Order: sequence, then C-alpha cells, then structure tokens
Amino acid sequence: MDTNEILVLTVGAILVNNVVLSRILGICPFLGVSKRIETALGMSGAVIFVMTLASFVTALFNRFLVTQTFTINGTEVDLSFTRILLFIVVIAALVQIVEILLKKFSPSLYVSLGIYLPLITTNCAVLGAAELNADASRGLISSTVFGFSTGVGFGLALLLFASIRERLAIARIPKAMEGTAIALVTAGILAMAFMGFSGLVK
Amino acid sequence: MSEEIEKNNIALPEPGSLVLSTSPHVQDGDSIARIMAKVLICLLPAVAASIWFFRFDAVRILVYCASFCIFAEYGWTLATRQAATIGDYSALVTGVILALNLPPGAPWWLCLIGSVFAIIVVKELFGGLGQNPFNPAAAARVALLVGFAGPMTQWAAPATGSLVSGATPLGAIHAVQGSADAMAQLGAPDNLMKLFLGNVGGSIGETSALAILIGGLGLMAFRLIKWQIPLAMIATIFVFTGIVHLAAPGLTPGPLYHILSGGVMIGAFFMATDMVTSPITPLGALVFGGVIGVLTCIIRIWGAYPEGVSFSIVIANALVPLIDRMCYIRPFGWHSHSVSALNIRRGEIK
Amino acid sequence: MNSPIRTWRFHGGVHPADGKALSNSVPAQRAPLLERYTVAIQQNIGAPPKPVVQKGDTVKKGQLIAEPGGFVSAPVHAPTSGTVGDIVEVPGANGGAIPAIEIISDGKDEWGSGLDPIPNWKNTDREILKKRIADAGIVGMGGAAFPTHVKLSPPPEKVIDTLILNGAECEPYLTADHRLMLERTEAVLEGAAIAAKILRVDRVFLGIEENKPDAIAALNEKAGQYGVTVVPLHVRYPQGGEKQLIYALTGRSVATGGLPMDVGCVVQNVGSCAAIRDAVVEGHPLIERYTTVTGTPVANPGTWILRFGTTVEQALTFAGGVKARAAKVIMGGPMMGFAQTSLGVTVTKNSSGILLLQWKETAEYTSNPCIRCGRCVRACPMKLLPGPVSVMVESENYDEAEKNYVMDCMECGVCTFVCPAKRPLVQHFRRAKAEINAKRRAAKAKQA
Amino acid sequence: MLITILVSAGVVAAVGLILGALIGFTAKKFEVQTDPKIEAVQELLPGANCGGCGYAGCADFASAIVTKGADPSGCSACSDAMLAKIAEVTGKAAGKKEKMTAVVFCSGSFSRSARAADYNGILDCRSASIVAGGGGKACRFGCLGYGSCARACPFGAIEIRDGLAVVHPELCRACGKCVNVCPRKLIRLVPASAPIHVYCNSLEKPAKRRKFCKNPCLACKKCIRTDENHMQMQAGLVRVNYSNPPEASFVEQVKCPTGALQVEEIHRKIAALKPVEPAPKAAPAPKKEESK
Repeated sequence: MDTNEILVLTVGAILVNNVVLSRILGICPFLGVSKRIETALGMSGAVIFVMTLASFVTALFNRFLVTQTFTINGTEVDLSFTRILLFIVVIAALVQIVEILLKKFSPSLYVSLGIYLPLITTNCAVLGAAELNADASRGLISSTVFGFSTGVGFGLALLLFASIRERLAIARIPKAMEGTAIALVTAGILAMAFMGFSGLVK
Repeated sequence: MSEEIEKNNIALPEPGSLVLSTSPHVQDGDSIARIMAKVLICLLPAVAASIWFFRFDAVRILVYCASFCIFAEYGWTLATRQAATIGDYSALVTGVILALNLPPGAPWWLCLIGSVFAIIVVKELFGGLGQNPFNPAAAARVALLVGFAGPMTQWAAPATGSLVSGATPLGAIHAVQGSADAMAQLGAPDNLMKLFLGNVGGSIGETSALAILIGGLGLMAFRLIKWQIPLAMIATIFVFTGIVHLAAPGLTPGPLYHILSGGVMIGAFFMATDMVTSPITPLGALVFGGVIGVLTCIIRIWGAYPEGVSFSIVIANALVPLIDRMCYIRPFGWHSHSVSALNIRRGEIK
Repeated sequence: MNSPIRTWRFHGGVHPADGKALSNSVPAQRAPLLERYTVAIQQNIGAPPKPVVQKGDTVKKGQLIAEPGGFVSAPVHAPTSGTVGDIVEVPGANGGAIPAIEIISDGKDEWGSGLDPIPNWKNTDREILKKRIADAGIVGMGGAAFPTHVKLSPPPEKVIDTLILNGAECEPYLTADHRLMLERTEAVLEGAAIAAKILRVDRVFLGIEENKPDAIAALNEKAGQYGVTVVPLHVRYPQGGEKQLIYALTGRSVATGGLPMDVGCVVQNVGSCAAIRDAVVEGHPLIERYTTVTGTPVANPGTWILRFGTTVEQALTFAGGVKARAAKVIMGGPMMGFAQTSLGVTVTKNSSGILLLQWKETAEYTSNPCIRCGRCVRACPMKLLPGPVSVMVESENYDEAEKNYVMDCMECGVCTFVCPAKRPLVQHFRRAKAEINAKRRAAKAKQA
Repeated sequence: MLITILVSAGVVAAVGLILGALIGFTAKKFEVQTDPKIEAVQELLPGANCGGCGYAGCADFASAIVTKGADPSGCSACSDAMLAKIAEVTGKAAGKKEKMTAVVFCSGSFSRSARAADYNGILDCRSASIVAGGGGKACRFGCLGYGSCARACPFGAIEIRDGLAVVHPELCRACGKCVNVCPRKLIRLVPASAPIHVYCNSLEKPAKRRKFCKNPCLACKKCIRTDENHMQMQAGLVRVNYSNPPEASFVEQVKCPTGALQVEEIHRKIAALKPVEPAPKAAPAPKKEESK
C-alpha cells in the first residue's frame, strides 16, 4: 500500500470512475437530494461516512467469511455466492445502528443527516463500493480508502449537480421537462464531460 | 383651461394613450441580436481561415451546421408554439462555433446530430437562451467525441500544406510521448509558427491561432467577453505545461505548443467566454478560466483523449453556480474605511 | 477641465445621450399668473403637513396654508394671494390621488408671508436661521424632497466637516439647476454660505458636471467670496447620486444603509441653497422653483419658474404644447422620473422637470431572460449584481435578493439602461424592496 | 451439495440473526421517544403545504396539533371527514367550521373598464402596483388582471378572464393566500353559502366610477332599501351581509341599476364573455411579454 496506489485509487474513484457519473450508481439520492446545496452537502457527508464504514466492515466479512473455504464432513463449502446477500444484510444493519446511535448521541446531526440515512440503506452505491472492493480482492486498508474516495466522488457529483439544479430551479424550463427530466439530461451531459478523464488511471 | 387650449390651438399629449412603465425611460439601444451579430463578425477571421486551409470541406461543414442549428431552433419554437427566436442569431452563432470545432472529414449526419444536440438538448430543453448551464457548442463537441470517435477524427491535411507530424498537433504528442528529443522537436520555432498561422491538421476552425486571436481581440474591443477568462485560461495552461515540461521533458512539449495547438484558442475566446455559461463577476471569471486551464492540461497530458478543452469547458460550466457563490462582489460602501478616514480628519479639525 | 481638488471615480455609470441642448441655452421664464392653483399638501418625505386654512379664507402670497405634521415635515405656503377653495384630490406623481388645497387667485399677487427678511444673517444666531429654513418649507429640491432643516440639524455626535452642493444635474434632458446656477449664481452661493454657517463647516464643495462650462465660469467668478470651491466633475450618470457625489469629491464611501452624515458630509441641492437664501435674506418661503419643460415633442422646450400647484397641462401650455406625438409624460428626468398617465399632476417642490418622450425614444421592456452578459454588473454604481438579483426576484426569492444587497439599490436605472435583453430590472428591485420592507415591518410589529 | 446449501443458508441466517439482535439491542438501549401521533396526523392533512393555517407547512401544523393543541379546523383545505379522523387520532373533539370561499370584488374586466395608459412592464399585479398608476386600468381600486392571485393559489381555483380574476368556488379551499397577495386588497373570504355578491371595491367619487367601469357599484343603496337585513354598508362600500346572506333571487328583486350586485355564477359567465388565454399556470415568474 504505497502512496502511488492510494493516488491511483482516489483519483480513479473520484474522477475517472466516478460512482455516479461513470458507474451510474446511487442515482436515487443523486436526484432526490440535489435540490439545494445545503442538503446535498449533508447527504454527501452521510454517504462518505457510511461508505467508508461499510467498505471496511464488508471487507472484514469478505476476508474472514466469504472468501474462506470451510471443510465440513469432508465436503468443501464455498460461500462466495452468498456475498451479495451478506453485504446487503450487513449494510442495512449498519445503517440502522448508526441511525439509532446518532439519534441518541447527536440529535442535531441526526436532524441534518437523519432523513438521508434511511435512504442510504437502499443506496446501491454503498453496495456497489463493497462489491467492487470484493471483485478487486482489495485488502482492508485499500477497501476503506476506496470506500472513502467513492464517497467523495459521490459528494463531488452531488455538489456540482445541486449547484446546477439551484440555477435550474429559477430557469424557464419547459413544463414537460421540469424536475427529474431536466435533471437527468443535466446528469447525462455532466457524465459525458467526465468521460474526458478516462485514461488518467491506466 | 381646456377651452383656452383649443382656442390657442395648443396640442397636448392625450391621456389614455400614454405609456406607463418604471424608470428609466431610455435605453442604450443594444440588444441580444446586436450582440450576437457582433460575435458573428468576430468569428469571421476564424471562418475565413478555415475556408482558406480546408477549402470546400470547411464551407460544407459551416453551411451544414449553421443551417441545421437554425432549423433545429426554428423547429423547436414551432413545435412548442413559442415566438420564433432565430431572429436573435444565437442559433447561428452556435452553429458556426460548432462547425469550427468539427474535423474536415465530418459527414453531414455528424453535423446534423451535433447541431440538434447543441440546440435542442443543451439549450432548448433547459428553457432556451440564457437558461442553459452548459455551452451548447462545447457540449455538442463532447457528445460527438464520446459517441462518434471515428468520424470525429477524420483529420485531413490542410489544402495549403503538410502536417506537423501525426494527424493533429495533439495527436503528435501522444505519438511521441516518452522521448524528450521528439518533444523538443515539436516545440521548435518553425513548428510553432505553423501552429500560429494554422497550417496544421485539426478541426476546421481551431487550427489558426492568429485568426482566432484577431477575432478575440475584436470581442474584447466590443466588450462582449470578460477578458479575465481567456487570460486566466491561457496563463494557467502556460504555467502548468511549462512546469510539467521542465520537470519531465519527455512527457509533453513546451507551453507555447500547447497554447497554439488544438482548441485552446477558440475555446478560450469563443466557447469559455459564452456569457450565459460563465461566471458573472470578474473574480469568478478568473477562477473559471483557471479551472478550465488546469483541467485541459490534466486531460491532455495524462488522459486518454488528446484534447481536453471541450471537456474542461463543460465541467467548468457545471462549476459556474458554485463559483458565482464564492466569488461575489461587495457592494459600494461595504468596507467602512470611510469611517476610519473620518476619524483621521477629526484629528485635523481640532 | 482642471479640478481644484483631488476627485475620485465611482464604479460603473453610463453616458446616456443627454438631450440638454434642447433647453440649456434658453433663459428661464417666469410663468404667467394662473387663475387657480392646486397645491399638494404633502410635498416632502416624512410626516404629512396639516392644512390650517378653511374654505373661503383669504390668503396672501407666501402665507402658511399647511403646518408641518412633525419634525421631519415641511410647511406649505400659498403660491399667490386669493381665496382658499376646496380640498381636492389631484393625481400624485408617484401614482394614486393626493389631497391638495385649491387657491383661487385674486390677480393681485400680494406678498404676505409673515417672515421678516434677515439681510444681516452673518451675525444672526444659527438656531434662528435654522428655524427660518424650517418655516419657509424648504426641502431637498433634487428629487427626494427631504426637509432641509432636518439635514442641517445633524445629531451632536456626528462631526460634519464638509458641505457638498449638488449641481451635477446628471439626469439627461434636465437643465433647471444649470439655468439656476447661471442666472442666480450669487443666490446659490449665498444660500450655501448660510448653510455652511449653520453647520459650522468651512469646507464647501460645489460638484458640477463639466458639460455646463458657462455655469462653472459664472460660479468660479463669485465662489471665492462665499468660501465655496467649485469642482468640475466628469460627465457620467449618476454623478449626482448622493453617495456617488460624496465619493467623487471626498473619497469617502457611505456605508450600506448609512447616511452622508456618517462620513461627515451634508449634501444640498443647489436649488435648495437658492431657496435658503430667499427665505433668509428676502423672507420669501418656498412657493416656486425652476422646472425644465423639455423633450423632443415639446414645441418650445425651456426652463420655467413654476409655482407649486401648477398642473403639467398648464406647464405644457406655457411651453407651447406639443409638436409631435408624445408617448410618455415624465415627472423628473428620463433615468429616475415617474411616467404619468394624467396631465393633472401638479408641480411640487421636487419637480425638477417635465419631460416628454416620443415612441422611438422610450425604453421598451420585454420579459426576455437574463443572458448574464454582466453589463449591469459593470455599470452598477452601487456594485450590485442586478442581473442575477432580478432573476431571484422573478422567482420571488426575496431572502436571496436581500442577501445580495438589493436594499442598497438606489434605482438609478443604469442597469436597465444597458440591459440588452431589455429587462425591467428597476421594477424588479422596487418590487423586492417593497416586499422586504413589508416583511421587516411585519417582523417589527410581531416583536412589539 | 446439500451441505453447501445448508451451510450457506445457515451462515446467512446466523449473520442476520446476530445483526438483528444487535439492532434490537441498540434500539432498546438507545431508544428516543417520539410521538407516533404526529405522523398519523400529518398523513391525514392534505399535504399541500399552503400555509393557510399559519404554520410553516403541514408537518409543522401536525406537530402543533399534537403537541400544542392547535385546532385542526384551522386547516381550511381539510374536509370534515378528515377532521373527524384527526380528532380520532388526537382524541379531541372535532371543531365545526363553515365552508368559506374567496371572492374577488371587482367586475372590471379589460373590455368592461376604461384604460388609463399602456402599461409596459412586468405582468404581475404586485410589480405593476409599484409603478405610478399601477397597471393600465383607470380605476385605482379594481382588479389589475395580471394574475398574482392565480399564481399564488395552490389549488388552481383562480382564473384570469379578460383581465379579471375570477374564483371558482368549487375549487377554492379558502386558504387565504390570494387575500394576502392582492395588492389592491380586492379579495375576501366569505361564507360559500352566499350566492350573490357586490362586485365592486371602488371608493372613487360615484361619477368617476361610472366613467371608469361598466358595472360599478354607485352606492345608490337601492339594494339596502330593498332589504336592510341582507345588505349593508361596510367602510363606504355596499356589501352583502354575510351573516345573513340573501337568496339568488334577491338580484331579480333589486334590479341593481349597474349590475354590480350579481349572482356568482352569472358573474363568472359575464367575465367569460370575452375569454382570452387560459389562466397562467402557477409558474415561478410572469413570462408573457407585452408589446407596445
């Protein structure tokens, strides 16, 4: 795990393979909470937090449970096909626990993040980050770094998008295109522009 | 009184026919259409250069793009039952700039797709002129580059001479990356002169830095663009590539080569400066230009695409609302230095 | 033109076609006596005055007919001798109908103001002079109509070191102040000297735009005796804006929401100065003023000395009516004046001009979108962001507009003048200011 | 094979169980009390967030109903059935309320009123009222016709017909937004049971009223003389006595000389005599342009 690897991981996750604009994951919160910059920032914080944590925990499961082969009664049991199931369960439980703890210990943070935390339970970007980590057989630290960078990439895209949508909110959009329609067009153009970063990380 | 007026034959304005509006009651007479017409005039040198270097190909692409853009906008206003807006020439400006961004071998359908994308998707869907967050021509070029990489790289030699080496000056960089000598050769003065005049391969309108510079100076003279944007963009590219060139001579040629090649000039003067999609304050314009410059260099030097100007402009367009938020200007009288000045004066009085 | 002191250049500004040549060489004429005047009761900013005459009373010229309704208020005097008629409603220059006292002239035009002349003002107590100015009903004659005696009574904690006379007359077309400074040079300067004595200042600047060389020459000849420094300023609208003028002459910028006295300055219009002199030296209250009746449709454009209560219709008749079709009748100048729908509007203390414009000269507003060209930002003398703020107002986002200092807008009209999309920016800002003021009042009422 | 299935199912079940227990444990251990009633009430409220109740939206009002004991009938958009359900949730008696509706007290459409000027500016009543004179109509008290109220109405109950705002009582929920937004203060909430109204708000001299409008109330008091119990003077204006409104046939009985006293349904039709464009949608800003 040297500096170069971290750089490749972060630049790759933030710009080149941006989780939203390149992998098209986590579109629901991307469209749902990008109407105002303040809420977008709150959501970004929540996603970065949960994604880092979830990447770490799922990497643990991956390392010590999923990729292990157990020999029971002489039969080799490979659990790798249960990976996605386990990850979903783990992430959902994690988010629930975090939510309950937040509500108890930091009500103000809960109020500002609270609405988004349940959303993240079903955020495929979190599961996506965990799956990508497992696919690439990353270690614990790399997985955590990747989860964090993916979260930052999500936050960057969300912030950019929210600032544009604030402007779109007062633009004279044709009636038929208002709301999600124009947001998707914007996201498409933004995604195309982000393709310019392709090749930065070989 | 009124009888007296009739007697003296004094005419007075008729109440009821008067116009009621807020002040001011006079205007300086400039209009959107006149602004766009001036932009078109400033585009003329680049158009002339493109026709000089690429002859019939340039004429063909210019005519295609301009007419497709106008038809697209007219068709849209017709379909949505709005007042026709082609009279403000903005569609024509988009068409000409888009044409200048296409390679000489671009087929007619590429022009059609680019024009329709620029006008309908990037501009009209967002509500038309003044509402679009992205520059139509830059976004259309990006879309064509991403979607039709093959036709978008149908380079041809200019009708007047030969290529530097490789299909385009920027393609040449990628071809010889790793060799410091080759990079130094690219940055040789006679090579730079060719780039400056435009006697190289590339999109029809972007090759001649000279022609674009003339038009750009015209834009500044008409005060149609914020001079901060091209300045910051070109300066950033100069500094960034300069440092990289000095640090790793085999990676990239010198800064002048970068500034004169590819879409930097046309991007800096005609696309980044699009008033709708650039920041409104002078400081914001500087930041905006700087962002484009940095992104362009990153994509050019390390990215898979040889050219990054259009990508950078579209990404920086997306940053404009944020830049506008950060780079506000204080109103007159915001700094209360006047009060402290008075305190000094008070001492003088006594 | 050389300036006797260092001057500063304010941000932005524009150079509209000034149209002053129509009327600036015509000497001011005194309007003939009318049979009937309708004198608006409220001609000042602040508390409305209370009428003190009844229907049928006989009054002399200059007699008090409405007393001030508070400290920030100014009395109104009869424009001629005669009898008091009804209290009638006349259209106000800002819209709506305002009450006015009708005075039927007896044709004798006899003075009877009850104010004694104070020719020896140099040795008179400052309070007496101040009271005289209040009694004479003098208000700021540049446009705002703020009572002058209030301006001349700064609170004791404010140190005033500069009196600024506003002779810039940056509004296109208007030449009333120009003619006044040329024809009543000494009255202006003497009035300034009286105001300077009241304020105890010895630094008196008269800011005047360079396009009035004859007035500058006339003023320079006499200015020395009265301790006034005449400062020619660049021709740039809005050079005569209070904050801009202070900045141009002293380099001090009045803080947002602040007053000139915060930076040690008091600004007086030259017309008010001449009125101060008349009130003190002659004992004449303010009953008439220089008003420019101009515009391309007007048959004989020029400056007239009109008594308050003269209607626009009568004033236009003096000027020979119109020779072309007028699309707009404006009280004031083309940049900040108010468009009128009726010719029954009366001349008041702040009516610096009556301007008629033809179709082709008038601004035409559209609802085009803002194309963010930034011309308004470059031109705004208050360094605001007119274009983006107008978009906020359009979407009724007044909080955001307030954060962007829309309350600092002085409605000079520069942004709207340069807007290529022809957006009615000033109207947006007026709307925003009205809504924000209403919100503030509501919040205040809730607190109380 | 079977073992693989069993083991994996077992592992997933075990992980699920452990995590479930963990959640249960934390939920119990770190529990924070909230009132489920608030959510229940909020679901019953219409969710239009019109603000007519005086609170910052339906969620705010719901919490006020539960915690501060606010009266649910403060929501004018709520049907009686809904109010009863809310009362069930909160356990308080349901308040009765009279169905109200907004009425625009003006009949001066563009074709029926005199014009004073060509207005060139923002097509919005509140913006127009700032300009000297305020809009193009000569009457200083009448409807400006630029549709601020129609844009403010969250229920689309106000339509601009030929420069006159007309309320459709069947859509109006009496939230009062239009009342506050009208710069001329023309709109009032009155009991929806009243079938007729005096469609005039002018305090001008009667002679001028006639000059400015085809259907002004001249304050001749003919209607008041006909039946004092049904009609009355309010601040210089003739108004229906809304605590005792007359029947629709009262109009026939009075024969108002100008037609200012009119049956609501007929008034709407008169306003529709010259229908122009459909009412502006609740767009964020007025966008139509006016040419010279």
